[in-house]
Amino acid sequence: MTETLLGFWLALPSWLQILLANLVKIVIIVLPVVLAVAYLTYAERKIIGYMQVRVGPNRVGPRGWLQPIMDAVKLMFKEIIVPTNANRFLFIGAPILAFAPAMVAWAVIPFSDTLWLTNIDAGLLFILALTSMGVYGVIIAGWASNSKYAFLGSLRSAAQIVAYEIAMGFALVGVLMAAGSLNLREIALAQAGGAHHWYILPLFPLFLVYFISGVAETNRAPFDVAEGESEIVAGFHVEYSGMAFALFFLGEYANMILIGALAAVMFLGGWTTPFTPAVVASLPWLGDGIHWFLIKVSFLMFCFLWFRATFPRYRYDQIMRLGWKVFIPVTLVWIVVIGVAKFLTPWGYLFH
Amino acid sequence: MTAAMPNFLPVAPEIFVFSMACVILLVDLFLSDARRGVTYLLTQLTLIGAAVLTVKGMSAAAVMTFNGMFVGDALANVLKLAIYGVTFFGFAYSRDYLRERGMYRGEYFVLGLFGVVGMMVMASASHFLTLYLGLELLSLCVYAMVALQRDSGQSTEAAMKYFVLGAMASGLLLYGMSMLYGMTGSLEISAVRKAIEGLSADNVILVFGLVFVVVGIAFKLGAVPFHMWVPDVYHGAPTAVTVYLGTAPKLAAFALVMRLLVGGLEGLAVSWQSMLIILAILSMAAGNVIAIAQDNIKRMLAYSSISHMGFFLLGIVSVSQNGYSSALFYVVVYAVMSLGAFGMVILLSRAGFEAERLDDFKGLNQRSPWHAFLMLLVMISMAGVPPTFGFYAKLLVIQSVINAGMIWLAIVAVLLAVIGAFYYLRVIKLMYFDDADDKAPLGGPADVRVLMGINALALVLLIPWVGVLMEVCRAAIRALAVA
Amino acid sequence: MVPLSHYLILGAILFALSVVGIFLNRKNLVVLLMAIELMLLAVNMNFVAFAHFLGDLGGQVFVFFILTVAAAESAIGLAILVVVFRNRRSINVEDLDSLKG
Amino acid sequence: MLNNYVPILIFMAVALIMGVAMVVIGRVLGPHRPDTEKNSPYECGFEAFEDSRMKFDVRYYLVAILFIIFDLEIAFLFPWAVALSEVGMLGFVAMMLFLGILVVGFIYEWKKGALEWE
Amino acid sequence: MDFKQLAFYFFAAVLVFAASMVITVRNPVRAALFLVLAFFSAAAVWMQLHAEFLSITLVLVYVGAVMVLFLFVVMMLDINLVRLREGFGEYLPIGGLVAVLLVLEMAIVLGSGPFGIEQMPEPAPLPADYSNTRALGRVLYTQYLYPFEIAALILLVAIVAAIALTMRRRKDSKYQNPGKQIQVQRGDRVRLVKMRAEKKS
Repeated sequence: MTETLLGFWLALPSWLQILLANLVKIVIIVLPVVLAVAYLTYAERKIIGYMQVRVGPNRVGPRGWLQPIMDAVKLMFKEIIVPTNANRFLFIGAPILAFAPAMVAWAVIPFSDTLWLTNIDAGLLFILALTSMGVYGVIIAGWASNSKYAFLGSLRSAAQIVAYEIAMGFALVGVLMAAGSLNLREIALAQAGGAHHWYILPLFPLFLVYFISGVAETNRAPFDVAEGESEIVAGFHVEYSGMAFALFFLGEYANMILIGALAAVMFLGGWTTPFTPAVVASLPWLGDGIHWFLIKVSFLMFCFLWFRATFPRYRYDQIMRLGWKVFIPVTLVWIVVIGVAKFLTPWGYLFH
Repeated sequence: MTAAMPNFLPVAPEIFVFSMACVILLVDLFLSDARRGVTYLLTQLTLIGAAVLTVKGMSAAAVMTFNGMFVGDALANVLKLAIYGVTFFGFAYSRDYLRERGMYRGEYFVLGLFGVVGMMVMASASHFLTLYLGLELLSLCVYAMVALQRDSGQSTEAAMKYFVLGAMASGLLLYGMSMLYGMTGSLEISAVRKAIEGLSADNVILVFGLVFVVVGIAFKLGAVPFHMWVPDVYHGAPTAVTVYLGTAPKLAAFALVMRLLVGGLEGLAVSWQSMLIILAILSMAAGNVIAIAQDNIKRMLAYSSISHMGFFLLGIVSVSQNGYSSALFYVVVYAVMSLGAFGMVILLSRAGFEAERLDDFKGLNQRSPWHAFLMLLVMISMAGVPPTFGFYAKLLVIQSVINAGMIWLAIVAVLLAVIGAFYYLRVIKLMYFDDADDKAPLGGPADVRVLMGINALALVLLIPWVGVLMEVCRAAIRALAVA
Repeated sequence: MVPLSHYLILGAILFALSVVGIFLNRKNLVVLLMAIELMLLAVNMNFVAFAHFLGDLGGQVFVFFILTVAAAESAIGLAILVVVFRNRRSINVEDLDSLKG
Repeated sequence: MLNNYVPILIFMAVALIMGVAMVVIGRVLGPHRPDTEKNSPYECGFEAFEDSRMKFDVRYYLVAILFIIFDLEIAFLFPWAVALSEVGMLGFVAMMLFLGILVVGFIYEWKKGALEWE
Repeated sequence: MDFKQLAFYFFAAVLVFAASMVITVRNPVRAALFLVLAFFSAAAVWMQLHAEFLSITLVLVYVGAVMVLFLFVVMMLDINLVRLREGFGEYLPIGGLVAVLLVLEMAIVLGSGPFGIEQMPEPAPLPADYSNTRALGRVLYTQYLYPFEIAALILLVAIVAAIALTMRRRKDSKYQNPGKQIQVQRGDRVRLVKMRAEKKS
C-alpha cells in the first residue's frame, strides 16, 4: 500500500511534488490557526465572563465548547448585504485583502527548531511588510461602503494603525541589533539557553512598546475607539455582514495571535525552554519544543483578553499621543542605549 | 570590514551649513514673531561662515574623500563661493518682502539653507549618486519654497507645475544614468569616464542613455523645448522665492552640466555637442522673441533666463577649456544680473502690492533717480551693451564658439542677442521717458539699498578686473581637467 | 534563463507607459503623480537588473536611495497637491491655467 | 534563496483563494433578498442627507506623510542593525548622526503641534 | 521553459497590465490600486534578481506607506469625478500608438545590443549563507556614508516642507482638555459668600 503510494508520488513531475508538499504544509499551518481563532473567541467570552463573575457561553455543547463552531455556521448562512451605491467589487475585495496578509505572515514563523513553512533570510522585514498591508483592507472597506460612519471609522483606524506601526518597527530594530539577523529562527536560537537569555530582559521597554503597539495595531481594547460602539457603531466594518464580516474577524484574530507568536519568538525565545541546560540535562522532558512556543503564545493571548476586561477605553487623542509622543521617543532612546552599550561601554554583552 | 575614517576636512563647509540649518530650525521654533530677526541674522552669518570655511579649506590640488563620492576642487570652491554670495544678497532683499506678506517664517530660511547644501553637494559631486541626491535636495527645497505662500492660488499652482515637470526630469536623468551604469559598470564619474574611453563613441547604448541625460539636464536648465515650467514658476512664485530660484540654482545647474557631461561623458562630446547646439539656438531664439511679448516683468525675466541659458550652453558647445571657463564666467555674471533685476522687483513691491507689471517701472526716474540708474545698469548688462560684465560674458562665449570653428553659430548668437536687447531697452524707456502712475517715493531699508547698489555697480565698476576674474574661471576649469 | 535584455525591455515598456501617461493625462493630477512613480519604478528596474548581471552592489544601493528620495518627493508632491486643492477646489490639470502670459 | 520564496507564493495564492471561497460560500448558502431599507447605509435611523465623501481634517494627510518618512527611517535602520557588528564605529556614529537629524525633525513636529490631536 | 522563466514572464505581464491600467483607468482609486498591484509584481521580479531587501522594502515603503497616502488623498479630496471623466478617450489611440512606437524603438536598441544572454550571462550563484540585507548594510554604512547623511537631510526637508505646507491650527476647534477639567478644585469654580440671613420684614 505505502509502496504504491510512494511510487505514485515519485512518478509525479517535480513541480507538482513541490506544489503538493507545500500545500500540505500550508494546510497544516492554516487549519490550526483558524481553529485557534475560533477557540480564542470562545476563550475571550469565557475568560472575560469569569472575570466579570459570569459564566459565559454554556449552552451549545458541553460547557459551550461547540459555541464557536455554531457561530461560524451561523455566519455562513447570513446574507451578505451590499449597501446601495457601494463600490461592489472593492466592497467584497476589502475583507479578502484584510484576511490574506494575516494568513500569509504565518509562512515564516518558526514553530520549533525544525517546523516551519519556509525559512527566508529577511523574515522579520517580510513580516513588517505584510503587516503594513493590513491597512488596505481597512481603508478600502471604509471607502467602498459609501457610509459616513464606515469612512470615519476607517480613517481613524488607519491613522492609528499607521502611528503604531512606526513604534513597532523601531522596537523590532532593537531586537535586530541584539540578534544581528533578520531571520526569525536565528533570532530565537540566539536566545537559547534559559530564560535569562531571553531578550525580554535587556529589551524590556521595547517588549512593552511592541506588545502594546500590537494591541493598538489590531484595534483591540483598550485602543478600540475607532470601532467604539458608542461613537461610530463599529467603525470601518459597520456595513459588513455574513461571511464578509467573518473574514475581517478572522483576519483580526489571526493578527492577534501572530503578534503573540512574534513576541514569543523575538522576546521570549520562541520554542526554547526557560530552563538552563543544566536543568534540562537532568530533566529532559523540560527541553526545547513546540509546547513552549504554544504556552508562551497562550499566555500572551491571555494578556490581550485580560487588557480588554480590565482597562477603560482610551480617548482617540490619547491614543495618538501615546503612539507618537511616548512610544517613538522611548524606542529611539533604547536603540541609542543599546548602540552605546555595544560600542562605547563594556556592557555590550548584556545585549548579546 | 571596517572602513578607514574618511577625511572630513574638505566637507567642513557642508557640515557647517547643514548643522547651522538644523540649529536655526530649532532656534526658530522658540522665537516669537517679533524676534524673527534672529533667524535672519543667523542665516546670513551661516553663509558668511561657510564662505570663510571654504576659503580656508582651499587647496591647489583636488581632494577626494568619502570613497570618491566627494571632490573638493577649484571648480567646486568657485561655485560654492558664488552660491553663498548670491544667496546672501537674495535673502537680504527678501526680508522685508517676506515680512509684509506674513511669510517671514523660519521655514523660508531653513529650506533656503538646505537648498544651499544641496547645491554644494552638487558642486562637489564625483559620483552619480551624490549628484542625484544633491539635485533632489535642492529641488525638494525649492518646490516647498514656491508653495510656501500656501493661500495663494498662483504660487501653489506654480509649485505643482514645477513639481510635476521637475520630478519627470529627474526620472529622465535617472533613466539615462541607468543606461550609462549598465554599459560602463560603474557609478563613479571618473570610472565612467575611463570606461567610455575604452568603448567607441558611437556606442548605441551610450548614446541612448546620453539622450535621456541631456533631456533631463535641459529640463532642469529650462532650455527650449523643455522650458514650459520656467515662466509659470518665475511668475507664480512669491518674488522672494523667485530671486532664490532664479539665481543660485543656475550655478548648481552649471555644476550638473560640468560634472556629468564634461567630467564623465566628454568621450561622447561628438554626440552631445550637436544636441546642445539645437537646445542653445532654440533657447536663444524662443527666449528672446517671446520675452518681447510679455507685460509682466517676472515672466519677461523668465524668458530672458531661458535665452541666457542658451548663451551659456554656447560655451559648453565649443568643447574646449576656453569654452567651459567662459561658460562658468557667463553663469556667474548671469546670476549677479538676475539677482539685481529681481532685487529691484522686490524693492518696488510693497505690502499688498506686487510690482510685477512692466508698467510699474514707469517713471521710476522721477520717483528715485538712483534706483532707476541701478536698474539701467542691470538692464544694459543683461542686454550685453558695453562696457558691462554682461557684454564681456557674451563676448567670451561667442569667441569660444568662433575658436571652435562654428562661425555660423556665432553669427546666429549675435543676431539673437541684438533682438534680445530690445526688451531690456523697453524697460529703460519706461523708466526714463514715461510718467509714473504712482508717484510714491521708493522706500526700503538702508542695508538693502546699499546691497542693491553694490550688486548693480559691480556689473560696471569691476570691469578693470575682468581679466582676473576670467583667470579664476580658467583655473577652476583647469583643475577639473586634472582631476 | 531570462536574459538581461528582457528585464531592460520590461523597464522600457514601463517607462514608455509612464511617459505616455503623463502626456495623455490632461485631467487628473493624482494620476499624473502616479505616472511619475511608474517612471521611477522603470528606472529602478533597470538598475536592479544591471546590478544583478554586473554582480555589483552599487546599483542596489542606488535603487535604495532612489526609493527613499522618491518617497519623500511624493510626500511633498501630495502636500502641494492638497494645498492646490484647497485653493482651487479641483485637481483637474486643465484648471491650472491662472498663469498664462 | 529563491526557493524559499516559492512556498510564500503558493501561500499567497491559497490565502486569496480561501478568502474568495469564503465569500462565495456565504453567497451560496446565505439568502439574498435585498430591499431599499436594508441596503441603505447606516445612519442611526436618519435619512442619508449628504454625500458620504466629506471633507476631512488635513491632519490625516499629515499623519500619513510623517508615516512615510518614519517608515523610510526604519528601512534604513534594518540593514544597519543587521550589519552592526561589521560596520564598526564609523557606521555606528553615522547612524547616530542620522538619528540626530531625525530627532531634529521630530522636535520640529512636536513643537509645531503636528502630533497633537485636538 | 522552467519555473523561473515562467514566473518572470507571468509577473512581467501582470506588471505591464497593471501599469497600463494605472494610466488608462478613469477612477483614481482604481488607478491607485492598480499601482499597488504594479509595485507588488515589480517586487516579485526584483526577487528573481536576488534583490531580496529592495524587493521587500518596495512593498514595505511603497505599498505600505506611499500608496496609503495616495489613497488617503484620492479618497478624501472631494474630487468631481464627472468632470474628470469627460473627454477622456480622445487622445487614447494616439497615446497608444506613441507608446508602441516608443517601446519598439527602445526594444530594438536594448534587445540588439550587448545585453543578450551570451554577452552578459547569469552571474554565479550566491553562497548559501549570503544575506542580501547584511551585504547591503555593510556597503551602505562604510562606503556610502556621505549619501546616507544626505538622505537624512532629504527626509528632514520632507518633514519640514510637509508641515509648513499643510499644518494649520484650526481656529474653530473647541477642544477642551479633559485632564484639566478633572483637576478642577472646588475653589476654582465656586465662591462661598458669607451672608447674614435676611431680616424678617
